[in-house]
Amino acid sequence: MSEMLLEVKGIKKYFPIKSGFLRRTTGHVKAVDGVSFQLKKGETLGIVGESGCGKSTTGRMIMRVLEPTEGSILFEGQDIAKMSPGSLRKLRKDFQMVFQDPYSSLNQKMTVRDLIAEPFRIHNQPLSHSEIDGAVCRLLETVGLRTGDRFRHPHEFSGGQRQRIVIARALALNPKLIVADEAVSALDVSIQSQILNLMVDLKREYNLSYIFISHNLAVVKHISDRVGVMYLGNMVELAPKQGLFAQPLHPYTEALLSAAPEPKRIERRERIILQGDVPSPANPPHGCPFHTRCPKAFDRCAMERPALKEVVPDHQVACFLY
Amino acid sequence: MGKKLMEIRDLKTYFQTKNALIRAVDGIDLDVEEGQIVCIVGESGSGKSVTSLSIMRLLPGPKGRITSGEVRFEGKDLSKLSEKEMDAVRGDRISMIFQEPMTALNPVMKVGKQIEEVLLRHRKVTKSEAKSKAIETLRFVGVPRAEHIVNEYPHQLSGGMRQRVMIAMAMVCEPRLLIADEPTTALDVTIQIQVLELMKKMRDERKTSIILITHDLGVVAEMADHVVVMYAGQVVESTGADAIFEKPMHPYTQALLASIPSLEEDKEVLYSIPGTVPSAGAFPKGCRFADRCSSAQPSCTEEMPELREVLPEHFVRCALVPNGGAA
Amino acid sequence: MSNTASITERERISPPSVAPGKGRIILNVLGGLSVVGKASLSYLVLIYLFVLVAPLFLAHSPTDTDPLSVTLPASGQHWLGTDELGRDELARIVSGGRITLMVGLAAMALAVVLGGLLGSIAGFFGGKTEYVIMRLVDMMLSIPSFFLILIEITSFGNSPPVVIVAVGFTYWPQMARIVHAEVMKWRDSSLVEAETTLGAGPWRILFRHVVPQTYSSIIVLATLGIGWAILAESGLSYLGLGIQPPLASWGNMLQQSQNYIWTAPVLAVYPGVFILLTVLSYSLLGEALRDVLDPKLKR
Amino acid sequence: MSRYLVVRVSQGLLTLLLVSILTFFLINLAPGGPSAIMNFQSTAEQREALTKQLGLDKPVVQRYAEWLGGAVQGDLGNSLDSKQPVGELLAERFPNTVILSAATLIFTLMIGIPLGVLAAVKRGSWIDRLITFMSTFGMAIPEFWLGILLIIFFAVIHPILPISGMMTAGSDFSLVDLIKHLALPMFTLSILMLPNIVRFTRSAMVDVISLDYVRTAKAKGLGAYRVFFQHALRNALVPIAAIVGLIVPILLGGSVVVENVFGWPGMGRLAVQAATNRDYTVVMGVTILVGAIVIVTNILTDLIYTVLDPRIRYE
Repeated sequence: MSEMLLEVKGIKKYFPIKSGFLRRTTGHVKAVDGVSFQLKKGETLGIVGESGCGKSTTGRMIMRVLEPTEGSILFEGQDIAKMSPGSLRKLRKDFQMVFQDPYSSLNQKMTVRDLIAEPFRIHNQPLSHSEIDGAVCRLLETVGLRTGDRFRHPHEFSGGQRQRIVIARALALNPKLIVADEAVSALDVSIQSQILNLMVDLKREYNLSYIFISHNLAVVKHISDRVGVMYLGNMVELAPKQGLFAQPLHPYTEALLSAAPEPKRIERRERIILQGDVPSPANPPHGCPFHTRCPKAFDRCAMERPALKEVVPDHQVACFLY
Repeated sequence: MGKKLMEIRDLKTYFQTKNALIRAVDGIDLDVEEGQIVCIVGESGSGKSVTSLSIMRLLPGPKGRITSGEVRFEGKDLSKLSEKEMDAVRGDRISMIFQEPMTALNPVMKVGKQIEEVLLRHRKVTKSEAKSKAIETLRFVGVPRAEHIVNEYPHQLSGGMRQRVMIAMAMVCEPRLLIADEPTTALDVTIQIQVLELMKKMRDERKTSIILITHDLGVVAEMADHVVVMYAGQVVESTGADAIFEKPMHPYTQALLASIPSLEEDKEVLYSIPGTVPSAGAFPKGCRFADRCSSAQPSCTEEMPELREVLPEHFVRCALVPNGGAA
Repeated sequence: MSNTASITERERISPPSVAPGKGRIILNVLGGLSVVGKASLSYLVLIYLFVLVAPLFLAHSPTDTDPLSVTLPASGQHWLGTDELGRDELARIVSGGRITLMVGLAAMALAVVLGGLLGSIAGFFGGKTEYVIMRLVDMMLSIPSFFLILIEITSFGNSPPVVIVAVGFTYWPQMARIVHAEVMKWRDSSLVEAETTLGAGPWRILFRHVVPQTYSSIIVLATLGIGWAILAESGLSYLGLGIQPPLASWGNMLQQSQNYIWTAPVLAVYPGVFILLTVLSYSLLGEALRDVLDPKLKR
Repeated sequence: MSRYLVVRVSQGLLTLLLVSILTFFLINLAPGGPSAIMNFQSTAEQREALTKQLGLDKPVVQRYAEWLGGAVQGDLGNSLDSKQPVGELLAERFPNTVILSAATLIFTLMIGIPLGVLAAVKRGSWIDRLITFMSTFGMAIPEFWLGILLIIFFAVIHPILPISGMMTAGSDFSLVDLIKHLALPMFTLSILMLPNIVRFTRSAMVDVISLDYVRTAKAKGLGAYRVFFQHALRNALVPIAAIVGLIVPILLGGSVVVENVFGWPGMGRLAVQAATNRDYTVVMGVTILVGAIVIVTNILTDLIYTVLDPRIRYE
């Protein structure tokens, strides 16, 4: 068994709902409600779920862009959940993020060269002007952009090329972990595969670990080693991808897989169509968060919340059926 | 083979900007049979949305206009109708739903009223008849508590509900043709499948033909009878849905299918199409896909290939595909 | 090298360029201005040059009175005639212009610095800081600007520096409100998140990445604001509360001229025309700048 | 809803309190004093006696407390110059300002909103460019200068309209006389107001026209008339309603200058006189009144929102 890179234990994020003149807190949006998982070195963990399930919030907490309400995040044994901003800043070069919309995550007023040089400047690396320039050029080549374009501004590039710039920035400080939040969702399919392939190659080359967050099941399946399925702030199933996609255990995962349209004209196994909408995370149901839409729910599901437990080796699921 | 409901011939829609003439839709042909679901699939910039807006004559402002071609529907050429005549077609004979159900509904008008006004405009009905028809239609599209929902405003509904309301609004006059422009792109998969099933129900029970515009080949496989693949303002391949997935002939269609990850099979490496779509202001002279095409020949950049029927009912715009299709 | 990364991006991006300097950007912006914008800018450059340089060449002092030659019509001696005390009108226009134009610039500089700073801090940090600053802004905005200036002038008198501070102090809340709204849009943006994950501190993110995004709005608002400040100063001086005689300003020249409309109505025309042209130029320039800097807003 | 109103009103009162504190301390911490005291002819003893009599020797905080104590009971103190109660002075002048402002507001809204809508609908056409340029031009005209030009034209060249005051001195009240006096100041103030209204309306309307639901309405075949009135204009009403809230401060500020140009006996004239004489009780009174008007207008605007837009519900 290889070394553990990241250990997330019971993290929660409650956003206060404020109302009235005095901005009193009148409730909480339970965006993430107790999620735990581990990530080994060199592994890619995919997180899937529909909008509002808390997958992005989870990613942002791991990045400490959001502060967890509860729980701990051990990165190589150090708890970054409660670390002060100052000491955290030095550690940040080890974990980087790639965003959904590269356009808005890049400062449009800066040239690509300055954007990629920014990480070196922030971390006060004693590099000369030409050393920085050399590093920038190397990074551009690595992600498949022309070094001659480094004095251009982000708006002069296409969506896929911008995502390459973002990736180059993330690589600048030789990180160990990259969290990719819907990194290919805004891209056209032909560009999407370019970026996916690039990420697979870089992982090998730089010895990276990924947490790959997406709503697209096929994309997650393609890139991940293990996959976690989230619903309404909870991790409902977590397993190696072969197991999860061949034999989903949680009724939600089953429904999700059967609802995803495949680009194939084949007779499919029987389709499970869920009724109604996802409940609001401001007012989640008691018991199992999925019981209001679950075709297999029984009395106990409305009473208590099932915990994530290992029912098949390496295959964890949070459901009373098992 | 069914009766033809709509025939589009050589439709061109150009946008004149300050610096360039944008050839967003550049001569497309499209047939829709009665009760058929035709999917137009393509990436952003392929001209698929502009096609739908051209059919409905909803192009924005003075900048964009139909330059030539005809859109034959029920014996009329829609592109030649007066604005008034066109208004009689819209919402009654042909209706349309859009991608963003949140912004596509009027935020200050009750949901029921937005459905009723379509009826009041196109049918001789009283207000109360319109209201009961609105409730009935909402029930058909699977809106629970329809008699309450009619009195609510769009912001009080969820995304999936809003799209159902849009569909109810589009089908309340029982149109012959529904144009759906990326109707499920903003929705989650479990909601998407609900809406897709609903559109199938509409076709099966009301015999409505549907033009479904999407970028998602999964949705195409799910829905389509006939598929039209667009690239850079042109149709590059047009045929039955089974043929598209089983033996695609245009290199672009093939590349597109090879570049999507799949749930059913494991692909070690995804195919990736190099480069990006050429900009609509500056198309190359020859085949518009040539500089991204892995099998391109020098001749491809010289001359624009025609859309040819290489097999019965299978049209391909590629000079390298021989007649008979065995490429 | 791996197969995908070596795929060349064949999109037609023109050949390698060099980094554009700041001067180049300014030239690009000015070059992109509409004809009206360029004309306005030219007028403004000329009028500033005129009021700064003309005193070196003018034969008359703006303060020399001559009881024997009051309200003279225009002549070779006095190009625009003389006023009610026999002072040369042209010399008065020039010296009044200096005051009026400088007050406008200085007041706006004050408003930009104060409003920009407080607005961006409120917008970026949120919480209690934001609450306090924005309540202050609300309060300032609920007193119509002219009354606010009246209070300030009542309190601190009406020397030119006080007029500058009073006018500038009145405009900062508007500036702060706009900058606040602009910066707030970025507060939870992926831009800020991206820089945070790289390890940048909040002040670096605010001033290096977020505030530059608001420059176009600030430039446009400030350009329009200078026109407003000139109007405010001349209004005040017209009412006798701004710049005091014997110092001339375009506003107080109009005040005095109103008493002589029966005998020398033309005296009421010259300063007004200059105010109008200057303010109009600033407005048109502001609009032209907006079209160049922020094409989204052009409709 | 009513709870929201209570909150909103108390917020407004708090703002007003802050306004009064700011104003009071600005005036009283500044060097110098009211002209009634600073009169050059009076001796040092006279000044001292007057200072004592007016209570100006007490600490500022105490004086503010006393002023506030009076103010909450409706007593804003006496003018330092005329010795008249400030409340009385305001009651005398305020209605005159209301006549001028209300007339201008109604006149300009009636013209400005259609012009703004027209410009938005014909966006990019020569009509739009003309309207936009005219409003830029209108905003650049100094209103006092325009007033002087009007006076020159209507008094010096063609003496047909009165140029000062509200009524012809010595004559009885007549509506025609009032309207004649109102004509020039109202016109001048309108030139200040119109561009603002036209611009706000235009940009509100442009926002709405380009929205998706207007396209939906067209796709329903509703016809241009119904699309425009039922869907576009109906939605634009919300931001247009906000205009009133935005322009009332501009209107009140503009009336100060216009009232002084045309000798209109309103609050603006009172304010300038008081400022010239550093009659701070009057300045305080005017400021509080004006601040209150602005705050009330803002609350009213918010209430109109709730009627026009179902998405806005105040708890």
